Amino acid sequence: MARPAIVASMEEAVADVFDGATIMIPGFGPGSPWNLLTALYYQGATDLTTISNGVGFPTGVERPRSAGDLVMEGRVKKVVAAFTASTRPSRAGTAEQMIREGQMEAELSPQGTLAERIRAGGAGIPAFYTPAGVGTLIAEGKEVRQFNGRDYLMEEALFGDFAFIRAWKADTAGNLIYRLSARNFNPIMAMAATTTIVEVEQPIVPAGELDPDSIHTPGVYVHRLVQIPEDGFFAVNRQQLVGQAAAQAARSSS
Amino acid sequence: MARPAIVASMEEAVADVFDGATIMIPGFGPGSPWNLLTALYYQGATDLTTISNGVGFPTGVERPRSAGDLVMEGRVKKVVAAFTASTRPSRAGTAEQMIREGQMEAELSPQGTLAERIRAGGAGIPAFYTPAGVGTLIAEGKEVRQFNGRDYLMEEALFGDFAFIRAWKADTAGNLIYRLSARNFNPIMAMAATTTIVEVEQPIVPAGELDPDSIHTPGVYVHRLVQIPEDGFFAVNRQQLVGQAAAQAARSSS
Amino acid sequence: MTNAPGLTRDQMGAVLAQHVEPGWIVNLGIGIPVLASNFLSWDEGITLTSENGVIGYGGLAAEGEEDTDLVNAGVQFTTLNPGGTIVHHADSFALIRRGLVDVTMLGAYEVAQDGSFANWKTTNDGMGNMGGIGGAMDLAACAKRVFVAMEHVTRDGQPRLVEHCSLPVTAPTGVKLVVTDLAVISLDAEGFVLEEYAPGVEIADIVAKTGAPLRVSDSVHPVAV
Amino acid sequence: MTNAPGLTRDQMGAVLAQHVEPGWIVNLGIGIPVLASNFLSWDEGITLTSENGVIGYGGLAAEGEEDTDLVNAGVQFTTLNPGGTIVHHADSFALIRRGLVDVTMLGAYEVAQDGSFANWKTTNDGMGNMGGIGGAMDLAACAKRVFVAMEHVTRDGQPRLVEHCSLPVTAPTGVKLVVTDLAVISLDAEGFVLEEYAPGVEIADIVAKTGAPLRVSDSVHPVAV
Repeated sequence: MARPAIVASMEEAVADVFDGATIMIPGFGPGSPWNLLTALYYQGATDLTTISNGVGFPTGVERPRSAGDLVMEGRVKKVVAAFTASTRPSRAGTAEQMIREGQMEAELSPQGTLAERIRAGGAGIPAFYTPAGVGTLIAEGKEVRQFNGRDYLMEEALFGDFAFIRAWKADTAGNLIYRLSARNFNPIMAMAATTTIVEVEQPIVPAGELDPDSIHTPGVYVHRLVQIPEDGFFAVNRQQLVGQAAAQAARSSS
Repeated sequence: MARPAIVASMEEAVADVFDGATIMIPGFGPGSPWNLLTALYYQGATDLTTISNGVGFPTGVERPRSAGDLVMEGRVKKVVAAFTASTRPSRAGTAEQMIREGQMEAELSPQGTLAERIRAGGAGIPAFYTPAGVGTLIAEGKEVRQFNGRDYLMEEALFGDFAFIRAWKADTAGNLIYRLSARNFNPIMAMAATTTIVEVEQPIVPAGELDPDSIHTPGVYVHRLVQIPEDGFFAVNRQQLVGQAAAQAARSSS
Repeated sequence: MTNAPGLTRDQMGAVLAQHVEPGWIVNLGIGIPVLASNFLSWDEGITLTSENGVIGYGGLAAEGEEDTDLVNAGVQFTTLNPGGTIVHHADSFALIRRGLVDVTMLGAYEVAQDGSFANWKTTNDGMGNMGGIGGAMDLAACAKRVFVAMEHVTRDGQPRLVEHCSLPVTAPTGVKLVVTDLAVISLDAEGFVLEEYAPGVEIADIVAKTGAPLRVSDSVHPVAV
Repeated sequence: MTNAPGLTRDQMGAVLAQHVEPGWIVNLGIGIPVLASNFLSWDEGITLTSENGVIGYGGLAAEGEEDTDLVNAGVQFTTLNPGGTIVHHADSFALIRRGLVDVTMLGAYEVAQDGSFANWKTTNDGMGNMGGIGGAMDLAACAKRVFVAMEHVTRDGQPRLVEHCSLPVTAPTGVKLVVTDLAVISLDAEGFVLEEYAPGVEIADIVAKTGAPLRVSDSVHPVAV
């Protein structure tokens, strides 16, 4: 493929996500693929591995659903994230308990290492060295190596079967533009998956209408585009969603 | 520093380049810092190490000057490049002869490895693994390591004392935008040097006038901006310069 | 704030800001550090960056003027200064890892006299896969210096400034300054040095509440708040 | 072109293009490969990329309509298809290294029956620091397949299709198809297979000019030009 399919619905966009799949999920407040996650929730795939900044909190409502809802239902076998537990003992969540009791596997990565592992996966780099985590519990079992007298850890690339992406603008060639801090993990995750699926906020425009110098994700990485429907989750509901994400972040951090 | 200095002339911009300095020089036809290179030529620094795609050819004219002119004058002690010799035996150049006779040191890197080594230098990654060059002469002396059953070479980061950058647009905060394929090595080299010096084609605008979503190089990487003067090398002379670069590339490649 | 007299959280933020120099690139963690943003000016050449790729952010967005696509590292709605820009997450940490951040300000549970600190795990359960690291390890390992803001003692009255961290460390070195509700303490090769004390707080009381040797600077003076 | 009958360079470009499938991402090297661009259509879902970060370029720019900021890997003025875009050099090779390029087409001095080829050094001087690699090693190691375009024999009449490369290799494996002025030859686990021959060229002559065993495909046929 070198041109993305434009599919008619979120349901169709995630229909082939299989049990056992690894899914890249961007978002740091803004930039989360809420519509695709909601469709995935009702699609039913299980035994999933998620790669994301945090484990995610359940939304507690029917729509939208989040990665946290999948966790709560026991459909996630493993999480790779920079936050796998609360930094406040009084606020330990269900996910945390599941990890502690061995019901869910967890791999904890410093956030910069996580981002670079994803970027490496998208760039065909199997491993690299970083100073983050040297001399900490995170270094256990990892190769430590000196360069120019300083210690570094070797970290390996991450790659997904699917990446769920949230774009602001897209053209029919699959080129994507993100808006402000909704960019976050989106460009690197879009590069690091076998199948990259994109929910698009603005109307998808014909190829050639976006400035070629201003594209954040080239269309060659994109397999499916789906327009967020009018009753989907974007501008109108974003305030509420982001507010919720903020509350969650505050809850999970000191 | 967190805001760049806007300096009045190319001469002032390169005044502190010292003997023995390592300089990143972008360009792949378009995107070459012709004005800074010309100023450096007349500034006189010697014993330089250059990091660039090719070794460069002398321009053969008084202005502009190129990295190739520095090589011809024996002011470059080492080149790091993806092209260090012609791929046509009948067209071996002076630089090639200097390398062969040990008058100039050369480090040859596959182009993708070169680009990634520069990106690594700018990203605080001391080393990474790549499949390029496995099973070739380039692998000699390098660590070979298997990941998922495939062999990779370890490659180390590159970093410069200076990066000479050629931007299309800039604002007073140092944010840069490149135009079309003039982008090439510029964004990664701008990140990978102690001092990043930028020649700017369009009039430098006040901070806030460029779209924050469309910046290619954030201003935090930029130390000096200098406006290309009216009699400098840009639009008017570019056709001729690029034509020349094209001729050189054709000469050096089969 | 159970300690009185002592600094409020806002005052601690102001004190953190007093120790920032013009031209610095600054990363503010969630909690007290982010309060320093009210006292740091882009016009003085200070650039605030956050892990999610916002370079050059300003104060929090005013109520009703939030842009829902623009948040800081604490997922609070923020603003962009003129000349502010956005990069993706890997480029954001490229900037951090390269060492361009002059100071990272973080909260912590403990700081030890060797400059190590702990802020990502609340227990010593040995489970390296459970915790909330976020960007703290990258920042602590790569920024030019770490400033920590925390209460001087735990809720139980135990010192947070200690000889050795009891919790897993975030980095084995790097803390140069600790701002607490009671004091401003610098770290040198030998350990903690009392530089400033909160108005009305006795130096002897600070020493007593510090779990490691605390030298008193010759130029010790009250915090200017 | 000293061989007559045989294919012209333009015809070789056309033959290369015949072996590209719709939807492929294609990287064309300098020389004969880039001539294939005249026969490959963006409208058929084919995307041409070049090492300098141009994704989705089109034909060469018409005389007088050149954009001096837009060149291909051969530093020729090119054009951008609608939906074409630009990335920087590291992101350009990220795409290549990730394995997204379906075929890289390169010139070469020699191709061996094990799929290795040589195109970056003109002598066997052992100097690994001298040569013109460009992006060839990255492309050859990472693209899904390598197509080589070259004259069937050297100017001295020596075979370029050989048992073992005499020059330092660019990659120890990867070549799947060789288009010469005389023939189209595929490679399988056992070596070279003659698939097509230039009109007017005798199969026996091709075999004679090939420096390694050359099996003849059951479906061998003349090149369609």
